[in-house]
Amino acid sequence: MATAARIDAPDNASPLQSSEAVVVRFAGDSGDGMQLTGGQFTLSSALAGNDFATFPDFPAEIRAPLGTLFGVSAFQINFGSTEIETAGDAPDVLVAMNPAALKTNVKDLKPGGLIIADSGEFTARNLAKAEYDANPLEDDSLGKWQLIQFNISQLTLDAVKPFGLGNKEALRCKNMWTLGLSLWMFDRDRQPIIDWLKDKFAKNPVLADANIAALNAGHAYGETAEIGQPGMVAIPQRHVSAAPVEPGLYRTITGADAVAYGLVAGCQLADVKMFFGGYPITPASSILHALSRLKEYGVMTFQAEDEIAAIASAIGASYAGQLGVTSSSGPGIALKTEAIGLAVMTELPLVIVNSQRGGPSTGLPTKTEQSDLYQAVYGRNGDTPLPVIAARSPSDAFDCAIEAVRIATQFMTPVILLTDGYIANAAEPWKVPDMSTYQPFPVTFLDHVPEGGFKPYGRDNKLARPWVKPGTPGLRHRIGGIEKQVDTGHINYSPENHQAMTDLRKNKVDGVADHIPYQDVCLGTTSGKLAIVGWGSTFGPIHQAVRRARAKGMDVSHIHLRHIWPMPKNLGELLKSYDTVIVPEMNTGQLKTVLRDQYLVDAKPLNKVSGQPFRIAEIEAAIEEALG
Amino acid sequence: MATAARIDAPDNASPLQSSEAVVVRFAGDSGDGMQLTGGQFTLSSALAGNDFATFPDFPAEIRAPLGTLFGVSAFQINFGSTEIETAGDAPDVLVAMNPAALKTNVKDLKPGGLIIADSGEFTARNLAKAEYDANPLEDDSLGKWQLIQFNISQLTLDAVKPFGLGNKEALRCKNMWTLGLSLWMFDRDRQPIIDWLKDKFAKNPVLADANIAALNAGHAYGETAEIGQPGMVAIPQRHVSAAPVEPGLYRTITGADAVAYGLVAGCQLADVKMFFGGYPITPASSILHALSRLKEYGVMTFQAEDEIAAIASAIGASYAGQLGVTSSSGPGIALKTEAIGLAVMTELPLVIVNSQRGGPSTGLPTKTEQSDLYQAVYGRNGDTPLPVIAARSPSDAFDCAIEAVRIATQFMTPVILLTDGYIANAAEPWKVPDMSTYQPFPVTFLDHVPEGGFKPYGRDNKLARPWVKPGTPGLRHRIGGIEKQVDTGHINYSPENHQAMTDLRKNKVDGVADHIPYQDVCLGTTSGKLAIVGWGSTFGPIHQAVRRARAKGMDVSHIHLRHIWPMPKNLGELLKSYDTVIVPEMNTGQLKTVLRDQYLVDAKPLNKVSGQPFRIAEIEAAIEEALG
Amino acid sequence: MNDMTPIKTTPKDWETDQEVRWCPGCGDYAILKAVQRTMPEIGGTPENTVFVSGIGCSSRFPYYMETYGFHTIHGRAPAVATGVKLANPDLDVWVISGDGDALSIGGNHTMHMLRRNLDCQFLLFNNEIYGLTKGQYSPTSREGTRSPSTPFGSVDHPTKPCAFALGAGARFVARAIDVSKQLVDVLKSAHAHKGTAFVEIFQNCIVYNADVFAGFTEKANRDHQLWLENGKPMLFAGDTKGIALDVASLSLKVVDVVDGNWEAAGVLVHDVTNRTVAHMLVEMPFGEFPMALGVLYDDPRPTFDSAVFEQNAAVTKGKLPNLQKLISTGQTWTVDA
Amino acid sequence: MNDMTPIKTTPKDWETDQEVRWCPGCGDYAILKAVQRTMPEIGGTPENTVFVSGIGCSSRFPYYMETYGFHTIHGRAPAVATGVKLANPDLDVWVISGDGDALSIGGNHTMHMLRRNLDCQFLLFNNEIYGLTKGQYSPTSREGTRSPSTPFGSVDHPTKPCAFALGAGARFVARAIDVSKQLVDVLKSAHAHKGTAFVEIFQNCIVYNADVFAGFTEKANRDHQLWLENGKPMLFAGDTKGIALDVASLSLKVVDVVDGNWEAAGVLVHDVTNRTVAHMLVEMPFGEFPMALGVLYDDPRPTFDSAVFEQNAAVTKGKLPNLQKLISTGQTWTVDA
Ligand SMILES: Cc1ncc(C[n+]2csc(CCOP(=O)(O)OP(=O)(O)O)c2C)c(N)n1
Ligand SMILES: Cc1ncc(C[n+]2csc(CCOP(=O)(O)OP(=O)(O)O)c2C)c(N)n1
Ligand code: SF4
Ligand code: SF4
Ligand SMILES: [Mg+2]
Ligand SMILES: [Mg+2]
Repeated sequence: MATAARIDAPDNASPLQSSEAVVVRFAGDSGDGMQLTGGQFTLSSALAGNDFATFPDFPAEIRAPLGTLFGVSAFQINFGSTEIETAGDAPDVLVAMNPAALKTNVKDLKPGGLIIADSGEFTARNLAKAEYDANPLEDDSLGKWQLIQFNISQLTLDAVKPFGLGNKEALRCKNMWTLGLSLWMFDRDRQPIIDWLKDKFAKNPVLADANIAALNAGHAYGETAEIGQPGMVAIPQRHVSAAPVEPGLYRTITGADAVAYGLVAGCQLADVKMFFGGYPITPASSILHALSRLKEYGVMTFQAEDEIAAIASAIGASYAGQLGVTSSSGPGIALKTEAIGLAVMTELPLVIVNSQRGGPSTGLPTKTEQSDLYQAVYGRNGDTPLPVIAARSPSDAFDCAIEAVRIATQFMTPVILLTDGYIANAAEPWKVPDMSTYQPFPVTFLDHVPEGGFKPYGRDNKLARPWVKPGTPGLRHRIGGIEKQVDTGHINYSPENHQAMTDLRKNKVDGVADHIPYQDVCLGTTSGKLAIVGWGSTFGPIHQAVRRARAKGMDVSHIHLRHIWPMPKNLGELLKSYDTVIVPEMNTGQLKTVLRDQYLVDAKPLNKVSGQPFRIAEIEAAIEEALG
Repeated sequence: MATAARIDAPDNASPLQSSEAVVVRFAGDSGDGMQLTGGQFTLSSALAGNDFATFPDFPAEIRAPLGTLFGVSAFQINFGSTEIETAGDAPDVLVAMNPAALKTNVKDLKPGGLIIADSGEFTARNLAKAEYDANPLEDDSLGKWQLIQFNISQLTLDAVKPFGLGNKEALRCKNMWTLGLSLWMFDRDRQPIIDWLKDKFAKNPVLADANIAALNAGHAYGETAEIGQPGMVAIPQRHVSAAPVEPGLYRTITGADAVAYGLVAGCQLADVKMFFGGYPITPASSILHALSRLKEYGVMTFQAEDEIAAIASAIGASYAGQLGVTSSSGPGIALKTEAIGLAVMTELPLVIVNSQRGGPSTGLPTKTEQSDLYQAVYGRNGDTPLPVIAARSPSDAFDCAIEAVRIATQFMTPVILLTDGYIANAAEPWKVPDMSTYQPFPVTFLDHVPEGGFKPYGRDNKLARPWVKPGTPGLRHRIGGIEKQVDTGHINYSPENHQAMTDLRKNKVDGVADHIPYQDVCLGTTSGKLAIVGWGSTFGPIHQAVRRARAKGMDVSHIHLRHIWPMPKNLGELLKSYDTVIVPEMNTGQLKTVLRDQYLVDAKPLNKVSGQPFRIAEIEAAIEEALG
Repeated sequence: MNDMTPIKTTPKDWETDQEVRWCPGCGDYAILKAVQRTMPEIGGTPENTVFVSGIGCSSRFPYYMETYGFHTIHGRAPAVATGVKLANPDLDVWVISGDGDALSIGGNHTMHMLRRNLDCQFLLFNNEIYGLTKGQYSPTSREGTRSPSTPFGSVDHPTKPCAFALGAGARFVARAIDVSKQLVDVLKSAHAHKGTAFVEIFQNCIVYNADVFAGFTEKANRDHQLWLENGKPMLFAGDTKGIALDVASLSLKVVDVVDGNWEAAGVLVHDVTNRTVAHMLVEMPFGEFPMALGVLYDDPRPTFDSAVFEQNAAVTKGKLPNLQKLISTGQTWTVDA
Repeated sequence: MNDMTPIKTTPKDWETDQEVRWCPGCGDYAILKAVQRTMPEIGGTPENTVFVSGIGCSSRFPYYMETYGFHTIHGRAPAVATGVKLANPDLDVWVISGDGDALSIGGNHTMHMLRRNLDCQFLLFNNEIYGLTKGQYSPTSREGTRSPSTPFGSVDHPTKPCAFALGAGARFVARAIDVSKQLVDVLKSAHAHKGTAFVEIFQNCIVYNADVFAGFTEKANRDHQLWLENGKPMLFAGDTKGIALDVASLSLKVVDVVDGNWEAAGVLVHDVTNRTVAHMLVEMPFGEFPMALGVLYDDPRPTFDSAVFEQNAAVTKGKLPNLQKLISTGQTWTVDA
């Protein structure tokens, strides 16, 4: 009958017994609300005290047709009782809400892993859409995994019948049924989710009750199945104990929010208002969205007609005395490069955030990549140096944004902050920092003629020129993109002056290195056989891989760069102290170029350009090959 | 009296006795027609069989006010009886038509060099404009040079009186008077200039006669002064004998014309029509100008609304079956980078010419620089490789343009061709090539369904995809900037496919190295103590410096790159065969980065970023320092 | 449009094997069908037809047309199309763009294509929103539009696409609705026009901007549609209302038409070549006025491509290319052996 | 414009010590003088005034004004000015641009500044040529313009700057001549208008496009100037001719005015708020018609900056920023020691 469940298990033990961390992937149609399910499961993991990392993976299409392969939306969470830095390689559990979800995700599942499938969706029509000739739930094609299937759709309909919803609406509660079951499987408290549902559907209590009913039904199913009802099969249950994390207030945060908050924090520490000029582009738009709600923090957001106008308006705002900020992804940054040159020439503070996506050209807008490092460091006409920093994780993006604001305002220079699609979208737990512990770096606008006279292109000890607000009496001046005369800032075409200004611009940016911390080794020793040098969102997989390798006794260390340009002053020496240096990047070897140029170290690239983050195993393999 | 002349000479001998090459600089107000004078003097040098190189240096302003320092226009020529590769370092002779011209140029003059000044222009007003407190012709501030002064203005007026021109028009003949004198000084034939004047002023014979009279008067002045007329002082005369150059037909050519002709030649060899989409920008505009006159060569030029439209239209034309070409300078290229990514993704042939100017931003539009190499090699979002080649001289630009067309059409890829302001504007003698000696490389448009079916992203043995003209039956297909599926070219977001396509794009461009010549050593030995590695317009000064150093017995060789990306396959080995490698660049060290990254050779930068070409002496000094 | 010997095709011949990937219920589907129905009627040949688009949901269009197609980059379709047409004038070029693609980032190229009057059809899918990037407001969004980037409502005045087009020098301006049966006829008129035919199509983005056009597209609101026809009186609401001119203020007004006697009511007769009226029609504030639909303005003048080719022909007439000669001219001299 | 307590300045106070570097005889000099004469009359204060320009000969302007100034990059001045004004609304912002800067590469930004109606003065120096790059034709160059890039004459239809501005939604459109004495008055009206005041100034490029405007600027041709004044009849040629409306064709026509009796001739009275007439005036073909000069259209509506600040005020009312609280919200939980 409709609610019959079957379990086909290989001999090997349940996947949930083993390790102290578990990886679960929820996969379904874009309409099935998998991101929501994942998000709530994440919250409950957090409340259970687990450490975790997540990876949402949604389709490029806004709303792909129902049941299609390209319409599958997935959310993966890795949670455990130890430190977690990645969303995990292969899932232990795959929840597949339809054939397409199974087809596109099952190949990633660990051997012996658990599949939970909604048999109700495995109709001829859906199987065809998923390009299955036969029903995989019926044949033994899933033999090497554990399969638990039951008609979640039907069970959900039964559960919510009392509320008299339409069929479509009723089925929308499927994801809560699934969540309920998942909560049971991992011995989680339902209450927070119930509160959240009540709050979410405050305007529509019936929907709230229906969803809660589905949630409870899913949970109950686990329980009753356990005590062995006819036609029901026990579902493995597992408690993952809390991870030993620092006490304090935590929250989940995505990179996009972290950047937005970090920029606000930076502007408060710098005591300037923020002007954000943006133009929507995936995956950068969410920063614009987040900031547009923060007007009371002195943030003005302007959606410009294009990326060029976005950065141009930000430059105008910086000239007018606010911190101009702009944000985009690769193709949009490309359009901004001419204007970035103007900001370098006029020496105005500016923060440019690039949420990298898969390239080249339009590329893979919803996938993640690190292939804009060349563009950030080298991608301008002329000798046009500027500082570049990169965030390693969603929470790290907060401090990186503050750092970008600090450098931009202290050195009167545009700064590029690199994040990527993974960081922007992924959520991770974040110990909310105590803002009072941050050192302010207030800007001082020049508001009077200093003795010796006013020099628009005069310099302080950091080689920064003065920042003057138009409207200030006595300090009227004109700036522009033509070469400036030393001190006066007047137009000047003389060879000596151009050489002098070129050197000044270079020395100013090089000098940033005197005001950033030395490069540390985040795991391992300051010398040895092998160093894995990374930047950006490869942090998680590298860190885990190095930890595992070290656990096996291998001499390998992990170095992760925040400051891509200029680089920390000790980096050259540090790298030379290892026999081998491997640089894993989600590009064809871009940081590698900078390192080899700067230090002549034989940095070996480890490249992956598939739009997917590295797997821990891929880096482990490289370590073993290098040391074995 | 008005035509009195005075000569103040230091004891050292006349500058014109010495070397087998002479450097003359004509300097005057932008209105004085110095570029014309220089051009005609160049022609006569050519006809005299001298080898030569020239360097025009005009003000940034369209028409700066009369007599101002920034309004000075200069033209330098280096001609001799031996091979000449640069316009020369310090002039032997400076012709100064007014105080401003003297002020801005005299400091470059060789000690003991000859100044010829038009005393008639050294009025209080002009002296003030040139910021002279005293008349330098009167005090001894010019002591360390030879000074010959006379009232050229007056002498010209006298000479052209018979033709009853207005004073302004009459004075316009000054430059011809000066040219006449110069022709006498170097024992040159006047006839070709006379013919040229007749031709130039065919519509206005009076002007022709007046100018010819001025020319003759200048020449006569030299003669009569020599045989010692009262109040006239002998002017040194000097015959520079012909240089041993290959026999054949020669012409002067600027880099801009050479690029235009080379593109036309390339398209003929490829048997395709050319579509040129451009937007004016100094110093690139002249290529647009030259091509716009060549419609009968199957060239269509389109002045677009901006640089983005210019390249976009060129890409459209390439899709439609013509070779799309676009051209700009740094700031304009910056705007094109997003579209260049589209050309890489759609694998369409495209030639992008960058006539580099002083940067960053608007920078120094009329000055020369090499600071867009980073932009060319690395300046795009995503992993977006494309071939880059660089011309070393005006005449070399012809062959480089052909090479760019060859690579673009044979490999279905955008190609960047780098020239610079110096190459674009400078004129040098060019032995007109025999086009029948060039190997054609005709493109074949796919016009039928090949067996195995039509694959828009199928590959030939060079990994190039087929080029199909819209309008061809049976081969309809759609392309775009989203990642393409291997072979089919359909949209595809899968990780495996993105990795495969990324590798394909990289391998295709790397593969170009199999179809370019090995790197040669243009002067010196294939191994040794020191190699000077250059690219672009630094060729001349490097070559001369290396020649001089070798003449002094030093172990130094000159390697000059045409192929910046990919690099010749033997380059790494070649560079490693020298103890020291120095890379002189008119930037802060950009090729240096590529060499160090690619080959881990300790390439030492020698940088000059002043908007001026290297002096031979600067490179000689670096050689001596490295070897001494 | 261009002149080809028409061949017989069916709408099916214009469909590709590619899965259409718009949201279920998106107005783009209806437009796709309408275009595929139009092509046979204009006697188009698939291999001589090119669809060029920018980036946006709408710009996915070319993948679904069994013709040549180029899905370019955001905002640049008009420029790419210019190159395509100049390089290969026999092609029938259609440009597909969205309100963001054509009027935000691409405004400059749209303007210059219209100014030059390149011979092509320009279809603007106006859904008053950025669909593909998940719903930010666009330059055509009404004031107060709440969107992810304007949580408190947009404050800038929207642009009027057809007014912009006229200001840019457009010689053909038309309007239609994604699902309206008249769309095919409008597209045929656009194709019949030599020069850039600017067609604004009101397209329903069911996900991010559902029903913004309901005010005149809903069955109940059909009376707010003014379908213009050349030579016909400007009547709407079942011919019970018409558009007349207030001569004093030189502006339009709505008048009641009593038992069909529109002359009496002073209703204007639509003249597609009257630019002044066109200006007034495209600027009619909706609500107080109906929405003007159909061909609003159609007054051809020489196209850019024809001018280019005429000049090329004239200039090159009798000139034979001789590269060897070309490079041998200028300041030349001979060095003998 | 903006509201500041006017202070007394003289034109001299607005001159910088920088050497002016335009060609001798360039029309830019006259415009510079006119602007410097205007500033005292509008009671501007140098330190509260900002001149923002793009790239071109005209865009050198800011260097010569003793105010704050920003010589930006080609075509982007309107966007930079938007940032300046939004960041510091007390500033009186003037944008200086050329026909290439504003209408070729910068067309999109010009359009959106006009659409949003940013409060500033936008001065378009129209010399119908690219001056700084040595004379290539521009989007305003007449058909057949021979230039280095069009040796056989340009073939594309020129854009009409004021028509473009109206299409983009401009609420103030005026025209003047570099050397005309009326320029100061036009600039004062522009400054008095709240919102983007679009002023097209015919500027003579003596080097690359000398005398293109001679047809109406030369002494002998003054009769071809139609200076418009609000509420005054549209008379020209010493009041012997006027502009009237042909109601049938809804177009303008030139009529003779016999001994000053312009009513009889049906001469129109200029109403700066009449958009329809504005459309017709900016599109009048010169030759058959005179050149319409002065304030063609002036009908203010809310500015972008005012709307932005009103919304900011409304939205932030009573909200106190609390960063610690902000970052502590969302999905939170506490881990106890
Ligand atoms: C250079 C660049 N900037 C921004 C984007 C992101 N983007 C893609 S489509 C789009 C706007 C889509 O709106 P519209 O043109 O109206 O098309 P629709 O999706 O509504 O059909 C934007 C901003 C991009 N792809 N490229
Ligand atoms: C990005 C970029 N493209 C092109 C140029 C070259 N450029 C400078 S000014 C100009 C046009 C000048 O014409 P206009 O705007 O009419 O100003 P005018 O010189 O006539 O006053 C051009 C094409 C540039 N500086 N930057
Ligand atoms: S987002 Fe809107 S426009 Fe885009 S496909 Fe979906 S419904 Fe259509
Ligand atoms: S080129 Fe023309 S516009 Fe430029 S300064 Fe000279 S005269 Fe004026
Ligand atoms: Mg849209
Ligand atoms: Mg101009």
